[in-house]
Amino acid sequence: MKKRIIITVCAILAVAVILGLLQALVVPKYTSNAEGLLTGEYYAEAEGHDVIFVGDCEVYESFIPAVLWEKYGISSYVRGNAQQLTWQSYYILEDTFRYETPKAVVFNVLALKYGEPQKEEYNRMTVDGMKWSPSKIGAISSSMTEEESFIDYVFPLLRFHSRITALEADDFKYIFSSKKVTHSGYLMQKGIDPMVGDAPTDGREELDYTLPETSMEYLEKMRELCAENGTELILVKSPTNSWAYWWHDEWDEQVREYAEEKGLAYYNFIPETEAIGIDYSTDTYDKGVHLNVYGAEKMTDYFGRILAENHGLAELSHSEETTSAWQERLDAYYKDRNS
Amino acid sequence: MQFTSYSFIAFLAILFAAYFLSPKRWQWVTLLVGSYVFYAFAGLDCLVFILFTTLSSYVISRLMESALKRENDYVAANRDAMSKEERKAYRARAKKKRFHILLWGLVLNFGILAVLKYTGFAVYNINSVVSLFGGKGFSIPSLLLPMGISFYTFQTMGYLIDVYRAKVTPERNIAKLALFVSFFPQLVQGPISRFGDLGAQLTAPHKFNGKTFTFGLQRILWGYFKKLVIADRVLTAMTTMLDDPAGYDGAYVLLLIIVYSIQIYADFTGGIDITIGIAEAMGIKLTENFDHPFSSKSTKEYWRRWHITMGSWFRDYIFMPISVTRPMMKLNKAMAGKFGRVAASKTVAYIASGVTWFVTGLWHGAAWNFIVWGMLNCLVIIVSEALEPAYKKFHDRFPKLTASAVYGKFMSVRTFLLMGVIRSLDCYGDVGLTFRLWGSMLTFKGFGAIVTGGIFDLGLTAADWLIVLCGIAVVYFVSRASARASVRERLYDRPIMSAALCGLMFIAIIMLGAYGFGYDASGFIYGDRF
Amino acid sequence: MEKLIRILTELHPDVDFATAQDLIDDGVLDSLDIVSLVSQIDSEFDVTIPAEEIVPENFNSAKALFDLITRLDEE
Amino acid sequence: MKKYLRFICLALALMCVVFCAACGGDDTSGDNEGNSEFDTFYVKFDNVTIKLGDKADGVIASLGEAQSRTEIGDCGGLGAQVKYTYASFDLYVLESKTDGNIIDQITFRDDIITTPEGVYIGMTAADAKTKLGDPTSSTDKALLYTDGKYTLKLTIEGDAVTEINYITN
Repeated sequence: MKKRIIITVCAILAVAVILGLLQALVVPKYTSNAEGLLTGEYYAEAEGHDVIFVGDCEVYESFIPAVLWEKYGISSYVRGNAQQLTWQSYYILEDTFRYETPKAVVFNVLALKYGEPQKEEYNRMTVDGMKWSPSKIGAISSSMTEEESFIDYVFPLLRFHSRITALEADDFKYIFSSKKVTHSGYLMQKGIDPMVGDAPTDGREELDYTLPETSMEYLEKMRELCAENGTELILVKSPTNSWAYWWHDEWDEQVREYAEEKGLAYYNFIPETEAIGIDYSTDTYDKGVHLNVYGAEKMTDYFGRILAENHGLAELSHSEETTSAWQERLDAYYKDRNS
Repeated sequence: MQFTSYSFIAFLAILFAAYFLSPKRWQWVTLLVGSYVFYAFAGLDCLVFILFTTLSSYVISRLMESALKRENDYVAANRDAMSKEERKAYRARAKKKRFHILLWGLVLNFGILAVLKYTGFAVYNINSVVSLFGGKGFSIPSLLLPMGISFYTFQTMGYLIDVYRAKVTPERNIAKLALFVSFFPQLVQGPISRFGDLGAQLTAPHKFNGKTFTFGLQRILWGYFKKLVIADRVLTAMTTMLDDPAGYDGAYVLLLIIVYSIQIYADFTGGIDITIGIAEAMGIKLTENFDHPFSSKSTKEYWRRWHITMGSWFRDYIFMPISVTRPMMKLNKAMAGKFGRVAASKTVAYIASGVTWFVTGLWHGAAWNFIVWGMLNCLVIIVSEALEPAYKKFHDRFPKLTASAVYGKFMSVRTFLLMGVIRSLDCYGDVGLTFRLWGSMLTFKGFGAIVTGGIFDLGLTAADWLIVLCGIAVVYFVSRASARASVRERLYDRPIMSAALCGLMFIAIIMLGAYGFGYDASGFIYGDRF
Repeated sequence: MEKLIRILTELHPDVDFATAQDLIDDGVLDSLDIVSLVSQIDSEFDVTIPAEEIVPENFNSAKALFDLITRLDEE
Repeated sequence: MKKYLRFICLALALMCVVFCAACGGDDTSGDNEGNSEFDTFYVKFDNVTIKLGDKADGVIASLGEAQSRTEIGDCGGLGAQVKYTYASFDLYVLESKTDGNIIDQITFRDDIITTPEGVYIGMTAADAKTKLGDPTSSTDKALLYTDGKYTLKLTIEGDAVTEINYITN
């Protein structure tokens, strides 16, 4: 009888190991769309940042930590994701505070317009990369659409098992490691795809211009979290010029009111596009929706001056290994930029 | 709560633990609580109906029991004072009184089932008749259909009839009866158990036994393999063909018939394997519901191997009683004079089986296609019964041929296809449409299209079809092996091989199963129609 | 008893009912045969076999069937 | 027959009881949020029916050459929003690998195109209400007719309808 128990236990262990291997094999490697790898890359350099950026694709395409360090000596990291919803920003911020306490947090306000989860794929790309913590559990339970179930996050194999019949070479190549795709969270886009025709004068008609309660509620929770940690929360709206992601005046008005009421700084960079020097014939890689690296450098330079002058982030002192770490990151950034 | 949902797996694990940890005397209580928790997941308002059925059956069974006791005491007390005829008359009168009590139970419970399941169907038919004369029909009410009502109602009525026939002593403890009515695994799709077989087992204590528990888990695993790897995967191709019957006619109908036969076999026997496995893990033996149905050589044999418990229920509680009722006997006597004894008795049998098949069809679902399905099955059985002498002559003329294995295989394939054709009434839904499609099937239109790749744009890739084919091969191999001797018994003697195979099976289910996000949690075919 | 055997052989001429012991279990007699048998017994022996008595034990052999008929007659 | 009479009326009584219990138990008719019986979320133009939620490919083919087509990719490369500009209206389509191309929004650009009920830009709000019935909800600047999934939004300035949009919620 004892022999039988031993065999059963060994069999269970063997099955567990095999399933673990299969899980590593079938989980998407996101080599074709790098947005799935952004969250996970933070943990490799999760200390010594003065500023943390959170938000959706506008934030990781508009601000370059390397340039912020080079020009203003500000150490920063961009924890952005494709369509990162406001509650996901909150939980990622909560997760960040478990590693370090930045002096300032910058939140891109476009995501406030989404009141409920949009697509399961976005949830997975944002949340799967997080290390397991109460923050990850919070992120999952607040983002799940109805068809999703919590166990699919605990065991991604249950969600991605059907990819076994659609494996690619990268699934084997990156089975245990993952490709590095960002420069401290900035996803470099070197392409130039100018905006065609005359600039749009208005975005799509929206059903209702009041910002959803859920996103405002989590914005408030972010503000409280920053206040608790003595961190300044700064709201920004990155420049964009497309009818699809149009920042309607009603939204701008509501965020301005909220910022004044809570004493937060709020910068809407759309009207200041000329002042920043952004030219949509050279500084965008997708016809005006997002900035490419050249546009982002102008944007970061402009925003860096604001941070230094208005938010006391000038002449910051850093430890020896932070400075040397940034030296390497700068070299890597320029190597990638000019290649 | 579908069998294929994660929450059911968690529920099962908790129930097993609670069942074996609770003290022997209270084990059946844990089972009862578990069954009602399972049932509550299907909707609290359904509880009302299952409680009503339990309560009414309890009261009626006790009334019949006391009536029978009074009858026996009376006869015993005056045994000598009464002559044989008097005694016979008294027994007949007492039996009629007991029958009345039984009738209350049947009317009450079948009444609920009829109202909930068939009102819509009845109103629909009334509407179509009324609209013939230009009237405006009634609005069809949307009625709540409690989970498993068809199964637990039939099982409980079987119990009541057994009590009436004094074949079973009624259960005194209403909670124990409640467990028999609501034993959760068989709620979704049977098997329909008899109180004589299951009643005592449910309330008897069961010590944890490694062997039966492993056997139970293995059977559950086997059920999930058939359900998730084969049935649910093939379902995608079926729904594509069913969504556009006009587009997929001709040879596609034949393809659908074969695919549906595979799908319903894997889905139904898989579900029953899970049900029987769960019971077996807890030391409870449920009646087998299938016995290699696709090896049957005739329709009659098929219906002794497919959904056995339903067939035996209808035979014992509808077919037999009908054939011994007075009108039937009078009809038999009347016809015996004119057409001879054998012909008369045969007609009685045919009428009785016609009625039984009508009720079977209706029980499967509240729609004409199910009734036509039932009647067609009946027709095939009666025709093959009537042609019996012709078959015998054919067998005598070619003894070598008919005894050969090839002819045996031919008969199995013939029965498989015949049953598949009739069964396709289930999925096409509309009787007229189905007959037209059967007609177009004979033209074999589009056969070329299927073979040259048409089969791959039904929603299943080549890999999917390969997985399904391997699944079928495994099922075929295992069922052939189990025909000789119990596979699990032989595996039990080789623990390493058994553990390896179970591990492999588990991995196959996790990797190749059609479940989770992207696959809609498709309930069991029978589960959908309660 | 001979009358009963005669009825049985009419249904299935190729079976020797005198000696056969498990007509039901071997599937010699199926539900259709049983029903025709019951109705013939009713017309020939004027004994109605109630549904609860239609169980394999009573129909497995001609002798068992005959005992059932006599028992029902006296009761 | 008499003694069976009792059973029949009992059965009838039972049926009514069960009938109400069952009906009350689960109201599956699922009425929509608004009370307006308005439920037509499509537009007919050059006898082409453009319905929200439908597949876009056929409609775009039969509408003929669009004045312009701009495509904005979703970040994360999962799909794209495409805007087809026609003479009288803009057509917004959501393209995704998994769900195909779905018609998402229709925005009127002139008063030639009308809703099936005959409402066009420039009409007075009062006339629009007579044609469409009471709106599901309304603000000082807009009338909304919704079935929970789709919405017809009439933007009102003064008392004239200045914009007409069919939007997917």
